[in-house]
Amino acid sequence: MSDASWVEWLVAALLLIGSVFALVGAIGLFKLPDFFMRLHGPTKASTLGVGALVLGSMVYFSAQSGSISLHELLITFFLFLTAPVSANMLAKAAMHEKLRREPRTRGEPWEQ
Amino acid sequence: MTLALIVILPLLGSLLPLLFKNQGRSLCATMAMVAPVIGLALLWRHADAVFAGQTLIQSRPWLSELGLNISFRLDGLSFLFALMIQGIGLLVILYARYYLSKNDPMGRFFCYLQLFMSAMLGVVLSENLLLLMVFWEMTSLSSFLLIGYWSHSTDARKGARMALAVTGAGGLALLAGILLLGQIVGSYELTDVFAAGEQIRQHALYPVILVLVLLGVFTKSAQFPFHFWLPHAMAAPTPVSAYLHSATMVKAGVFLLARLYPALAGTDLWFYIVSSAGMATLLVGACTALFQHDLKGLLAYSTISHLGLITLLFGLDTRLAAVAAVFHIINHATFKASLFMAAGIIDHETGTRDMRRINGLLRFMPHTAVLAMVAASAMAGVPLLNGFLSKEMFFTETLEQHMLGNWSWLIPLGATLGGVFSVAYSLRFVHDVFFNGKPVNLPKYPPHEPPRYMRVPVEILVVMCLAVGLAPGFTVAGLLAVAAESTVSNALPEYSLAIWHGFNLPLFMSFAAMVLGILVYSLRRPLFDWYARQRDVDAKLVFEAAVQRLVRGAGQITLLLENASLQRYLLCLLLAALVVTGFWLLQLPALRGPVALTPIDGVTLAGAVLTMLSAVATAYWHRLRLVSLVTLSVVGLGVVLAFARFAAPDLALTQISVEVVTIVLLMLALFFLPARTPRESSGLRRGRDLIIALLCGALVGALAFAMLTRPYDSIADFFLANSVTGGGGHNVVNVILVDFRGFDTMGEITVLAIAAIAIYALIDGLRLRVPGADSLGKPWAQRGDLLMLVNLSHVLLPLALMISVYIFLRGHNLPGGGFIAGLITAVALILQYVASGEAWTAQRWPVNYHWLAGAGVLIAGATGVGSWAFGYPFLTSSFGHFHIPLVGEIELATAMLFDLGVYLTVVGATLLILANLGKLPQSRVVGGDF
Amino acid sequence: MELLYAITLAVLTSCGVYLMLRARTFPVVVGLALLSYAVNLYLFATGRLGDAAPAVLGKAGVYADPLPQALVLTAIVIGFAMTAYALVLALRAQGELDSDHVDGKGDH
Amino acid sequence: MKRPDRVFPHPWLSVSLLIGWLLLMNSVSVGNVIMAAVLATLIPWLTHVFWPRSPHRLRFGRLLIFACRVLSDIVLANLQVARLILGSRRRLRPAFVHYPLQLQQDFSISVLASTISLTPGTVSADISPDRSTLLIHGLDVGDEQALIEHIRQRYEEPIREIFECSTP
Amino acid sequence: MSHLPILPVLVPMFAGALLLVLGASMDTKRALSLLATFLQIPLAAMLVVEAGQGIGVYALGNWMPPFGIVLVVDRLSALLLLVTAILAAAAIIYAVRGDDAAGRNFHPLFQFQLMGINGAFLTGDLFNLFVFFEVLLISSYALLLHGAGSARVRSGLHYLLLNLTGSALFLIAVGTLYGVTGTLNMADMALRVRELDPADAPLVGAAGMLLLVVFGLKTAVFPLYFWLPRAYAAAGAPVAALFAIMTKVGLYSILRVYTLIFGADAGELANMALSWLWPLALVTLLLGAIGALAASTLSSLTAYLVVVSVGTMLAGLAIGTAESLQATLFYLMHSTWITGALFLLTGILQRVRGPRFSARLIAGPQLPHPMLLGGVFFLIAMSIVGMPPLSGFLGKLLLLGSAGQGVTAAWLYALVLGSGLLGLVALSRAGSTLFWRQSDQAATGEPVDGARMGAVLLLLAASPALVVMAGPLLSYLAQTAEQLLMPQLYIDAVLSLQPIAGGAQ
Amino acid sequence: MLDTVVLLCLGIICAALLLTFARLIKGPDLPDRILALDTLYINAIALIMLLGLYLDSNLFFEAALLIAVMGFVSTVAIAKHLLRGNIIE
Ligand code: NA
Ligand code: NA
Repeated sequence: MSDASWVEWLVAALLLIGSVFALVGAIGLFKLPDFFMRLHGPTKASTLGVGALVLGSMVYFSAQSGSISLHELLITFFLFLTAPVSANMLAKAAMHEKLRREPRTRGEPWEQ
Repeated sequence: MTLALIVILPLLGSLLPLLFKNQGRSLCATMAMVAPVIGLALLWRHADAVFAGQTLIQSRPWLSELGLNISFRLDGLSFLFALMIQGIGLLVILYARYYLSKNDPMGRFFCYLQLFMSAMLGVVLSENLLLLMVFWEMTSLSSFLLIGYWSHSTDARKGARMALAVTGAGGLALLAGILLLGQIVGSYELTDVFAAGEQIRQHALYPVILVLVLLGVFTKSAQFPFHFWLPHAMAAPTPVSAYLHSATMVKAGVFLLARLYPALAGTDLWFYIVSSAGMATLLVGACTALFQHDLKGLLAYSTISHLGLITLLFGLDTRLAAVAAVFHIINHATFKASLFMAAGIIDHETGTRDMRRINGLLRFMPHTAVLAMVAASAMAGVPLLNGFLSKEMFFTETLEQHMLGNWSWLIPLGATLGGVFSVAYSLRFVHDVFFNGKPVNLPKYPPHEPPRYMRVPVEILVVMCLAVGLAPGFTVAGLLAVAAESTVSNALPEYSLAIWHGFNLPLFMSFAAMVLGILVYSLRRPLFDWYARQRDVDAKLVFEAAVQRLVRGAGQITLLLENASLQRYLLCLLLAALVVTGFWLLQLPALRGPVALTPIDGVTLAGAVLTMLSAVATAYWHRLRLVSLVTLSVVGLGVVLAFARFAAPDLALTQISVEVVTIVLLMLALFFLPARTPRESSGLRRGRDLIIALLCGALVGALAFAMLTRPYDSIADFFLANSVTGGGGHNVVNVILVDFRGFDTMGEITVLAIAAIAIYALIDGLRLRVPGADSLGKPWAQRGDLLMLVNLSHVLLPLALMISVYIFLRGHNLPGGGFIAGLITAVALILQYVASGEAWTAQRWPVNYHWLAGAGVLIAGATGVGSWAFGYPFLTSSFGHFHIPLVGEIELATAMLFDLGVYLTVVGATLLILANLGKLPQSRVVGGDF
Repeated sequence: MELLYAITLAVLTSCGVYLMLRARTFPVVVGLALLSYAVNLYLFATGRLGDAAPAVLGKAGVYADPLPQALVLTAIVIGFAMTAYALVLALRAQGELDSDHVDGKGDH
Repeated sequence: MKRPDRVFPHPWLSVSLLIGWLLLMNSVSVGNVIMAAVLATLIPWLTHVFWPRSPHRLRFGRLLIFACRVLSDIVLANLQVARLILGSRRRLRPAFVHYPLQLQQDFSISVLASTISLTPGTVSADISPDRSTLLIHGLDVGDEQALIEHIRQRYEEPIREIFECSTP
Repeated sequence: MSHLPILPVLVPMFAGALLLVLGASMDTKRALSLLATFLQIPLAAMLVVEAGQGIGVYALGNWMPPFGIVLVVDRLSALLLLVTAILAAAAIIYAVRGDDAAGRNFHPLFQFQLMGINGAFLTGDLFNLFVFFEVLLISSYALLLHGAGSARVRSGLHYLLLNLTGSALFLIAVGTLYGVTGTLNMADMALRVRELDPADAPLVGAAGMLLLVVFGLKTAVFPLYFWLPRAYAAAGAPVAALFAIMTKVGLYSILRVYTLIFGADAGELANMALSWLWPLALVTLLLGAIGALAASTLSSLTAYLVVVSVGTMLAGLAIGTAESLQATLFYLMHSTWITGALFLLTGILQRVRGPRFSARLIAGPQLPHPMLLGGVFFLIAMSIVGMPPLSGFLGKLLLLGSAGQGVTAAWLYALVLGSGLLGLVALSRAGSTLFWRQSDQAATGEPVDGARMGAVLLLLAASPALVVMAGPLLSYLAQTAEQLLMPQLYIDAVLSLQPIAGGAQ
Repeated sequence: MLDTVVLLCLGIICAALLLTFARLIKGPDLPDRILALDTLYINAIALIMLLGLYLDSNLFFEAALLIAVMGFVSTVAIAKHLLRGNIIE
């Protein structure tokens, strides 16, 4: 891939977007003050990040092999299916454990 | 092989009394006599030859490389002993017929007795020393049974054990000595050993051999200081004592002394050891005998004393002394056997053996009294009886010995002293029992003469004492001559068996012994008082205490080493590994080999750091179990990434799948186990463990580094080259798994299946407390309503199955395969269990996982066997490309069938484990902390 | 890279061994798991670390040594079976002896 | 295992599997289609027991439109969340919101909850046992009522139309 | 072609798997298990005969060594197969009388155990040896715990965790050996070790010694035997009896690896294990005897006698001459069968004496058939402590005879004979307590079961049989030892194997 | 260019990985750690996809897919353990 084609630009962009989103998710996880807030980072940012990465990889291998390679989509599909459920389970666990909440949080979770 | 027959006959004969034990006592006893009678007859057939001075050797090779041949020898010495063993054996059998009570199992008695007889005959008739050893040990064992015959009695059991331990120990020493002897000579045949006598005595190992052999001899013959077992063997029934301690068992020792005399005797060492042991035994036995109140005790110590005398004679190491020794062996056998029998009669009739209670029996049983008195006189060395003759010879020989230089007079002095006590205790036996007033408080009163035939053996023996004493020339001379001749393995010097040798020093010694003996006996009261004041050392107690101490010590050592602590055992294992491996590693010229290092990249570094930190965190937080579980998963993830990084996608797939199943398992286990580990080990212990752990780490690291920096030339190229052409697959790892090394995989799935059924077995009947709250005491959430999870899990199942099929089918050519596919299926099903519970899932998915796992192994195995049909070895694969219209080219390989077996086993085994573990608390709730 | 790999192995092994020397079943099983990671990585490394391609025959020039990979796969599976058994035995011990001490000692 | 009542107990599942397989194989050869058909028949047949109730009628067109909408929301939501995360954490207004559910079927509730988790600054934390309320945690909630209304309009209604149109 | 070499592995494997698949009644399972186990005897006997004619090599999958896995039937392997087969036959006869019902899955586990043991004896591949070790270990963990109970769980946990650690060490050792020599086939490895760069030799040496530690753990050598007494004492009678062969698997592996790979031709690494083994063997011997003396139950006494036998055999192995190896092998046959017999007899006594007295060495009730039980015990004890005319005596004689007259001999004599004496004291104490020190009350336990007794007698009969057959047997063993000391025979046989022509590959 | 981008992305993902790991170590509570673990799994998927691109090999797709599946299952299992203790009821 010596001369940068549009495919290459696309792949590069997708990869960068994906990686950055993954990083943002991690930053969120690292810096947000309470568990429930931290939960947002990975559930969305990281999931999308991987989605973009997968897309980039898909485009790359499709272009390289000359035939469309779609099976990477399964990973994204799978992550989109499971991330909410993981988040749900973890939130339930956190509520059960009565984890500390940021004081300014409005509303109350309920007893598990 | 008539000699072998003589030995074997009693062995076979030992069964007869058992067969006839219910057919009446007389018949039983008669049956016991069959073997010795035939044996005597067989022996008699060779008598002429023996008396002509011939040595009969019958030999058949057996384990010739070992030097162990079935060879027997009949010469004068063995003839004499065989005669005594069978002759006195017959008398003992007759005697025991009347001695044993109705309650005693007679069949067993005669069985043991004949076993013993066979062993004794074997000892005396063996030509091969190893064969002799065989019979030697058999005498120990069979005498153990005989002494312990009255097994309900503690004394009998302990006495038997003591005898076995002491003679057994001696036997082992003897075995060592004989083995060395045989190695020096190059043969175990006595003939060769005799011929090599000079060579043996010159050999550097001669002292070792002599000591080892003498240990065997002395323990068996109850020589000081090993004599202590013999008195306690008196717990045996009296016929046993009469047999073992007059003519046989203890005589085996002196027999061996006589047997090996040509090979071992003739050195100073021999003289010093043998004669001093003999002298000490003679004196200790004689002195102690006087003070025994137990009739049999007196006889026992007297036996010890006489054995000492015989040993001393052999020790004096002159040929005439040897003649005297052989002569005394004969005499002692006759008078001692009769005395034991008499003692047995007295015991039988009075119910006690305590001489302080038995008095004046002459009135009650005059016949027996006369017999006993004659025999006792023989024991004392009274003229006209056989004991006198050999004792005279003994005294003569002590005077001939000048090995001690200026101190040589000590030997005749000691001999005389022994004679004194011998007279004194014989006198006591006679006076104290048959005279000395009236009986005191006898358990059976009044005593009677015994049954007629019980006395017969005693009579025969006493007549022999008399006959030999009166007319030695007519009776015993020939036998003695050939026996002594074969003992010294040489022509004998002139000697005379006459009663009267004129007034000489030996006669004076006899006279002195007689007079002083009477004097000593008359002073018995103060002597007894003196003896009673002595610290009472009961050898049995001492021995038992010693054994107890030994056992306790053994227990302490054992507990010290095996403290049932896994940590200790693991430490041993790890230290062993560290030491032996470190030993070699330190010899590496350089840890780093010649291969250049590959550069590090940032991502790998990050991954490695992550993995290491997680590992450290896992160890650091191990007391918070769930946390350490989370960090452990990170390590697992690091490993997965490492596999991916270093070009092993199959491994990454496998590791990640196994990982999650393991985590599920760990979670299941954590439910029942405490969530936290208490802090138990001291700082010191932790420090020690840390050092060991670091050393182990260093070891593994060093090994890895050393290996990684060295070149190697692997068989792997073959697999890369042949994977497609030979295995029909592009994924070489998979082809190795299902084809090149399919046998490993076969074993591997078997392991998995076994683990599953083993876990199933382990869970069966398991009872566990179901905790109602978590580690912080917070109750678990109410019945979980995991709506999202439940719905998703149902959606995922078909998806996962499809992925399984995908992974399975492509495994041969791309990363994947049956194992990973199986794990995916299993995990998808586990998710159903997690989401919806065991009962719900089991109801909808009633699969017998046992069956599945078994079927998997069967399919894999059957695939392997299938190649037999084509004449190929197990697991030979076959594949082909088939063109199917419309579909195109497809590849089919038997390896895929094999992989199907793998798949099924994995699914079956994994679910068998998890589903059953999951089922656990529902069916076995015992109690919770609600 | 080789040194880094060796150090990683050393750390994993150390942690594993340290945990195995603990007195309770759970840390011991965790230690065993760590140790078997280390061992699997060790076995894996016998094929050397390089920039070879996965041993899936195709266009690549240099392939990784497939044999250690196959061995590790077997080792992983066997390790899994053993860990599972060890865990259940730990449970059995807890049930039978009412203690999770490796020597079955009581807690009190 | 019970036998399913029909050859295709879950036709949509079968179709999904068919497509999924072809996706996995990256090619649409005759062989692959046959294999896909086999799997699309076999797997639902094997797993139907785990799907006790399933939407019998499904509006595929609307589902497609809904999916596209959610996808675009996900992308936008992520930009928003990225801004929130990277910005000052003081400005965040976290809140637990109790969302009154109108959906009735477990499956559609799950779909809604998942959708909410994937979209702007909200995570479905829990569903009440009586299926009446959804507990949502928002990262930055200005007006709870507006959020509830937004979810109702944008997600719950379409989901109801896709999955629950047949039920009252 | 003949598939005989693989049958000792396949028969139990298929039997085990079938037992899982068949939902049959216990009787059917017993019949199948008995059949499969007894089939081992003729198979092993045929292999012994074949091995007498030459080393047989079976290439799995028709892949030639050193690339594929091979099974190698030399005299040693065949002999051990036979020893196992007979032991297993007795154990299974005993087990089907009820012990198998004490827990789940006894029969499949038993079969898989046999599969593992036989595989370990047959394989010519180091990694495959690991796999079979694992097969036999996992089965043994399960069999040890068959019927559970706190003693079994306690010792089973130790046994398991130690062996898991051992397996880790095994893998590191195999890995290192592969990483340096580039092969797994033992014959090929032997060749490559001979040609090793001296700079690499210590690395291979380290790996070799690590293997020794692993095998030492299985063999139960000091200081790695501590797990054994409690584990064997806790196991059920048929399991403990079968376990009598387990230490021999370790011993076999030591014999195999340190004669073939690190034998006399291994250059710098020649005979590297022997100097370590010698002192350890003697200590094992002594401590085993001490433990036997201290034992408070007949089961643990027997277990310590296993340790004694291990020490004895290792001592013979460490001497390393043809004569001492011959002695070792003879002793191996003897001790395996006779300790197996004692374990089974212990089981019978436990049943007869009832749970209150069990195998504890305390005065118990009157026993039924005292002559039979006592007599059998007496004979077994005689044989074990090396009293003539039974096999133990001959074994000891052979071993001592092979030691020469030097310092080696002095140590060996002292310890073998000394431990024999301790064993004698221990067994005479045990025997007199069990059979002589009885109260008046009758036994409360079960009656003596004929079939169980038959199993004991089967093994006991081996002892005199070994003596009677000693002539031909010793010549077989002498040739076995010779074969072991000439590894080139093995190497040539393995590496010259030709594929079955016209293969389907 | 693409190689550079991939390397850059690898660097970014590594940073994400380390941040996530920092949270895992910091906790403070178990759900935090589990969440971090779950995120680590997702980051690992990214890493492996990038690795595939870097090595120009599509052999890593399955590994990424499986990490997704398995990461989910283990997260769910641990979470359920926190909730109910017993993960298979
Ligand atoms: Na008196
Ligand atoms: Na459960």
